[in-house]
Amino acid sequence: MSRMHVVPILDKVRESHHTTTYRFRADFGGQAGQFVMVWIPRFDELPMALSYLGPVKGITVHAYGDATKALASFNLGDRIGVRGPYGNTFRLQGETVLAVAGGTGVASLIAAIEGFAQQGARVTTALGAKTAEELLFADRAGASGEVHIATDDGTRGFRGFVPALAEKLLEKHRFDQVITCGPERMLRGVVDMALKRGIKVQASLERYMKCGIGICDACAFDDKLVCLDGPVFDGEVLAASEDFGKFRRDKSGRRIPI
Amino acid sequence: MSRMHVVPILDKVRESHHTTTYRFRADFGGQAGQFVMVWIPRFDELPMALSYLGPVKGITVHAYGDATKALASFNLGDRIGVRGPYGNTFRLQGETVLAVAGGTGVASLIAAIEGFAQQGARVTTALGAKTAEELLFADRAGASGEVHIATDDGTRGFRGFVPALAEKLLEKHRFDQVITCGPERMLRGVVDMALKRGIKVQASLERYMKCGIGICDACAFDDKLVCLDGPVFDGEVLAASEDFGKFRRDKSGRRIPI
Amino acid sequence: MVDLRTEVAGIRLRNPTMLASGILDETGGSLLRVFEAGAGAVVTKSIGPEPREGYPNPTIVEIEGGLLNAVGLPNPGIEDFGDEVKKALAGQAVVIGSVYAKDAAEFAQVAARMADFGVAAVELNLSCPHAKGLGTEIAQSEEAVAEITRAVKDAVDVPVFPKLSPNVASIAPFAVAAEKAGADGIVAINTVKAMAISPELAMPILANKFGGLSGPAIKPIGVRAVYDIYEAVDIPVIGVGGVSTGRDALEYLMAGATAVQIGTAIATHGIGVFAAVTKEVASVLGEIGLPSVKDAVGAAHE
Amino acid sequence: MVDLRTEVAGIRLRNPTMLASGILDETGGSLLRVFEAGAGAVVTKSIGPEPREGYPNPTIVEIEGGLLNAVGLPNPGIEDFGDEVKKALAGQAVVIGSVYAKDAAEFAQVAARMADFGVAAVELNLSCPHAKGLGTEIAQSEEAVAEITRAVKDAVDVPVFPKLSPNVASIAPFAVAAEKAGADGIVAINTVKAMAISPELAMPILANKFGGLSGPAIKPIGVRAVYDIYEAVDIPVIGVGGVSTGRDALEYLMAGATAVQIGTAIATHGIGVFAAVTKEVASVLGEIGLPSVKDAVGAAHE
Ligand SMILES: Cc1cc2nc3c(=O)[nH]c(=O)nc-3n(C[C@H](O)[C@H](O)[C@H](O)COP(=O)(O)OP(=O)(O)OC[C@H]3O[C@@H](n4cnc5c(N)ncnc54)[C@H](O)[C@@H]3O)c2cc1C
Ligand SMILES: Cc1cc2nc3c(=O)[nH]c(=O)nc-3n(C[C@H](O)[C@H](O)[C@H](O)COP(=O)(O)OP(=O)(O)OC[C@H]3O[C@@H](n4cnc5c(N)ncnc54)[C@H](O)[C@@H]3O)c2cc1C
Ligand SMILES: Cc1cc2nc3c(=O)[nH]c(=O)nc-3n(C[C@H](O)[C@H](O)[C@H](O)COP(=O)(O)O)c2cc1C
Ligand SMILES: Cc1cc2nc3c(=O)[nH]c(=O)nc-3n(C[C@H](O)[C@H](O)[C@H](O)COP(=O)(O)O)c2cc1C
Ligand code: FES
Ligand code: FES
Repeated sequence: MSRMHVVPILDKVRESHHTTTYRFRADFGGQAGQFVMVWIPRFDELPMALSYLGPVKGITVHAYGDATKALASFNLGDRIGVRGPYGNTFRLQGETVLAVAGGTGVASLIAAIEGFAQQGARVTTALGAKTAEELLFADRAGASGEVHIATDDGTRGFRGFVPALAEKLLEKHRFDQVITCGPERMLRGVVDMALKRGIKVQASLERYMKCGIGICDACAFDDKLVCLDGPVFDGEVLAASEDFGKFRRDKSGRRIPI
Repeated sequence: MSRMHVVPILDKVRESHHTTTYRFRADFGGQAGQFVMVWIPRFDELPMALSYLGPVKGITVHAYGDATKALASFNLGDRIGVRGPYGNTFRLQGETVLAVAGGTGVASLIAAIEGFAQQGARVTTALGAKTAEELLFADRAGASGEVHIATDDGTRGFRGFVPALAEKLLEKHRFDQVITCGPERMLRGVVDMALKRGIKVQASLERYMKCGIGICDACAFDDKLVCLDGPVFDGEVLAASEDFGKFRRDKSGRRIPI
Repeated sequence: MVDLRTEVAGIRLRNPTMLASGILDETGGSLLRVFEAGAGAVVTKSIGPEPREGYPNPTIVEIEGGLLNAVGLPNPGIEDFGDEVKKALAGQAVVIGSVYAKDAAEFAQVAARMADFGVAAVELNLSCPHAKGLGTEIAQSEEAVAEITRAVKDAVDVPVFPKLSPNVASIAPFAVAAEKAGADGIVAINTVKAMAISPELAMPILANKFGGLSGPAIKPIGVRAVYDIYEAVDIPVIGVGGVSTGRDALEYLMAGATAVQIGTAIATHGIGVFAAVTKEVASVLGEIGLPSVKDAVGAAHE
Repeated sequence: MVDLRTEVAGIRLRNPTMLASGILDETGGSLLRVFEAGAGAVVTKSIGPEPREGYPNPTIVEIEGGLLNAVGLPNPGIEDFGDEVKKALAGQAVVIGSVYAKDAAEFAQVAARMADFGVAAVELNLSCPHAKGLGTEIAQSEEAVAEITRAVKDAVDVPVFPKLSPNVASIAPFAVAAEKAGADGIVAINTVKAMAISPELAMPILANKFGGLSGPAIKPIGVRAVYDIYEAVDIPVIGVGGVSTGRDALEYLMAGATAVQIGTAIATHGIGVFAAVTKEVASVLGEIGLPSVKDAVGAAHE
């Protein structure tokens, strides 16, 4: 069991107007692709990817709804709860890797990008955001390999969605592994284009979670659990899925179209 | 915490008309001087010295009251509960050791006798019983050193009590360590004669016990606990004791003269 | 070979383990997966008349010896749940449908719909703190337990298993009340009222403040409840609370349970726990010379 | 420097830890030893009118998450116990005398003798299953709790602390009944009804079959009880159940306890647990910027 660690925020870095990285010290492990459940006291407890591993861990959070907006007002020294690490990890197998990240999805990918680079793989990152100001971790990705940028509004790099950029890269270069995280429809596109070319692909999914430890069934996905069997799934599994990109579960457990 | 191990009796050896050794397998440790709490189902749970250490442990029990008599009717394969090991151990420090054992007291000493011998000390055992038939572990003690025997009725060896025999041995030979176990009045005598000669002495006490783990206070002895701080006490501690050889606690906790 | 089969109110089980209500049982996929992993039967999440989101997070706290939860009965509502049950039944799972409601009439309605889906039995979750009966929790009023049991018995043809709360002075009278009202079996126990506080934040961790304790911590409480109930009633008892090994299961069986349910242990042992428990039950029974699970039931009574 | 002192009904404690009744407290030597090891106060074994041998062994089972016990109130009887209390008091220990009896009149007698010995307060063990009041365990009848509290209050001049059982549907009303009857503080909780069975022997391990669960397993149950009681009464609450670390103690303090008692943790941590708990309480309070134990009391309430 992983008990709740209530820890002060040691560092807070504004990454864009709506996204912030929070750093904290926690004496549990954590590998590329894993997440923690983050308790924002008085608001909610939410799954967040570990965007920094090691003893001073980090999460990178889009202030989206009530709880994540409340978190944005937390100051250094204020305490949050974290428990984990949970979920499976990216398998770091491959020599030439394409990472395709949309929005805060890069928070789930960045540790894998760095992990691949550290073990000598050539990593190319296709990084997408709505607009230039919202691009995350371009520097960290750049320190691990080549970075190509896409923005919806064309304020930086390729104008358009990141899957389109990824497709261009796949056409031009040889890759033996694709990793991706972002909105589920985007993942669908990336998984399809990789499988079509016979390239291995791993995608990290985000689903509504309650327990994070494989008991509440809130994150059910086909007959799998995103918190336990995922969040990283192989492209083949996703391609065969009835739910991927089509259905999600709401808080009551109802299966509804995405 | 040491959970109750319910184990079949693997071996049963009649040592005398009233004393039997029971062997059983239990995957907990156990050192010279330590005891286990033995659950005799439907009867009682009692403290018993480990007369055999190692994976196939043993206890050597005098069929004295209801529970120990009931145990005598247990057959091979019948199950008893054991938990432990509890208590402190004999410190195996000394080159020339005199072990003074009265009655079933040798069950508490025999592992220490063997332990001393194994590490190269010269061990002399003064072994006492009411009568020759009741002598226990003379062979095992003999395999570890010299054995001198005392019987109250003179059916074997010295006629008289074992402390008197011990005194003779102390007069004749040099010892740097005495260990002893038996009735508390006997212990009193042995402790006194050793201390008088400036020889270190360790005595193992037997007091009424309930928990065996230092919480119920049943085995209170001065401000110590026989189950936790003992059962092995240094002679100096015993010599300074208000209770040693004088007072015991009954099952209700009343302090009564021995 | 030890005979592992057991039978609860006519429902035949290949082994005495069941999935407990509320754990990996809100979707057909998970129900089936747990059954295929070795559970003798699977009990669904407690389903109510309408969809319910449950409490906000944190809803679960991992603590020493188990879990504290206040999920607050999230469920898709009985209408949407038919598809999930059907999916599990299509895979040959033995499914017991757990239901909750606010009063006897509503219990009867929801249970009747659940029975329509083809479940082998219905389990009544009487520990719902939202559903007030007679001014207190339903589970704390013998009359409410009896009334609800009777209403559901009248509404369905499958066996009915009221599930009792341990948060009472004495549990056996509740089992007796349920038996008199026609219950076909008793499930015991639900979680124990509890709370966890974060010292650093000086506040309860659960958003709901209070929650229910489950896991190894409550095993001795559940075993005692089952022992007491077994002495008081003639219908079968299904034991639940802190089972994570075959020896735990045997404590319940010997206390009088005909089958055991497993919930929290899935968090620590994964869904392989059903096969592992069954295996250890067989091995201990073999060792002590009992030929079948049925021989173990109630063996700890004189 | 965090101020560790606390005060319960006028009794000043150097720190908020106390020895719980029934653990290493049947003899003056042990009481004193525990006090000297760092307890703020020591509560005696529950003493009755006559000597009692208690139940036969096994009386204690070591289980996952704590202990199960059915010692059956062995005690030397109130007359012989004076010497033990005197020995502890002579060593400057702060001693609270726990008593049990079969009815209100006998409680008053035993408590009066205990007070004569010079204890700082008397604690009433109402969870005695032998002492039947109004047809049930005393601890399960609000009237019995009130009646006994009142009788003892009339008989002694020191503060009176009834100790409540968790084996009830709702504990707060019992605290309210005790407060109305004049109690100066509430102690909660006693052990939780439980049982352990040996699968190999197919029988309960305790000679008494049933016992009480203590230790980490019951901590969340005790914290919740204290939280509820704190909201219901104005007298101080003393929390007990599963405390073995400073963070455990803080859960109780923040739930509303003015002090905590420690029993079972002695089996796992030794009597050094009192100093260790106190040290961790100070360090966590320092870390979160609370200047004193008193500031922590009840901090988890809004
Ligand atoms: C494995 C995993 C890793 C994630 N990593 C990150 C990350 O690194 N950075 C980041 O910004 N976001 C991440 N998320 C998503 C993040 O958890 C949600 O966006 C966040 O919970 C929204 O909370 P809110 O209060 O702002 O929004 P709300 O207003 O509460 O909800 C907005 C939407 O967020 C989603 N959501 C709400 N609660 C949860 C929940 N308990 N679990 C999952 N989704 C929820 C729902 O889709 C909801 O419609 C991750 C999610 C998962 C499952
Ligand atoms: C640390 C220790 C090690 C021991 N080792 C051995 C041993 O190796 N072999 C052996 O034969 N005996 C040993 N004993 C003594 C043994 O425990 C008692 O003699 C035995 O419990 C008597 O039980 P009974 O049912 O036969 O007698 P009962 O009729 O119950 O009592 C007879 C006497 O035995 C003593 N006794 C009873 N119950 C207990 C108890 N729970 N704890 C301690 N004493 C008790 C009392 O003095 C009592 O008056 C040891 C005792 C202790 C404390
Ligand atoms: C997360 C969680 C959710 C639960 N939900 C329900 C429920 O919906 N209905 C119900 O009757 N019991 C529910 N329970 C109680 C369990 O079915 C079971 O009675 C309890 O957890 C004890 O068993 P365990 O220790 O094996 O988990 C839930 C328990 C947990 C931990
Ligand atoms: C061996 C043992 C004996 C006990 N005896 C008593 C007792 O005599 N009187 C009493 O009020 N409580 C008694 N208790 C209960 C404790 O005082 C305490 O309420 C309970 O053990 C929970 O605290 P803990 O988890 O710190 O042990 C006893 C507990 C144990 C384990
Ligand atoms: S979040 Fe609970 S099972 Fe995945
Ligand atoms: S036997 Fe219980 S304290 Fe020693």
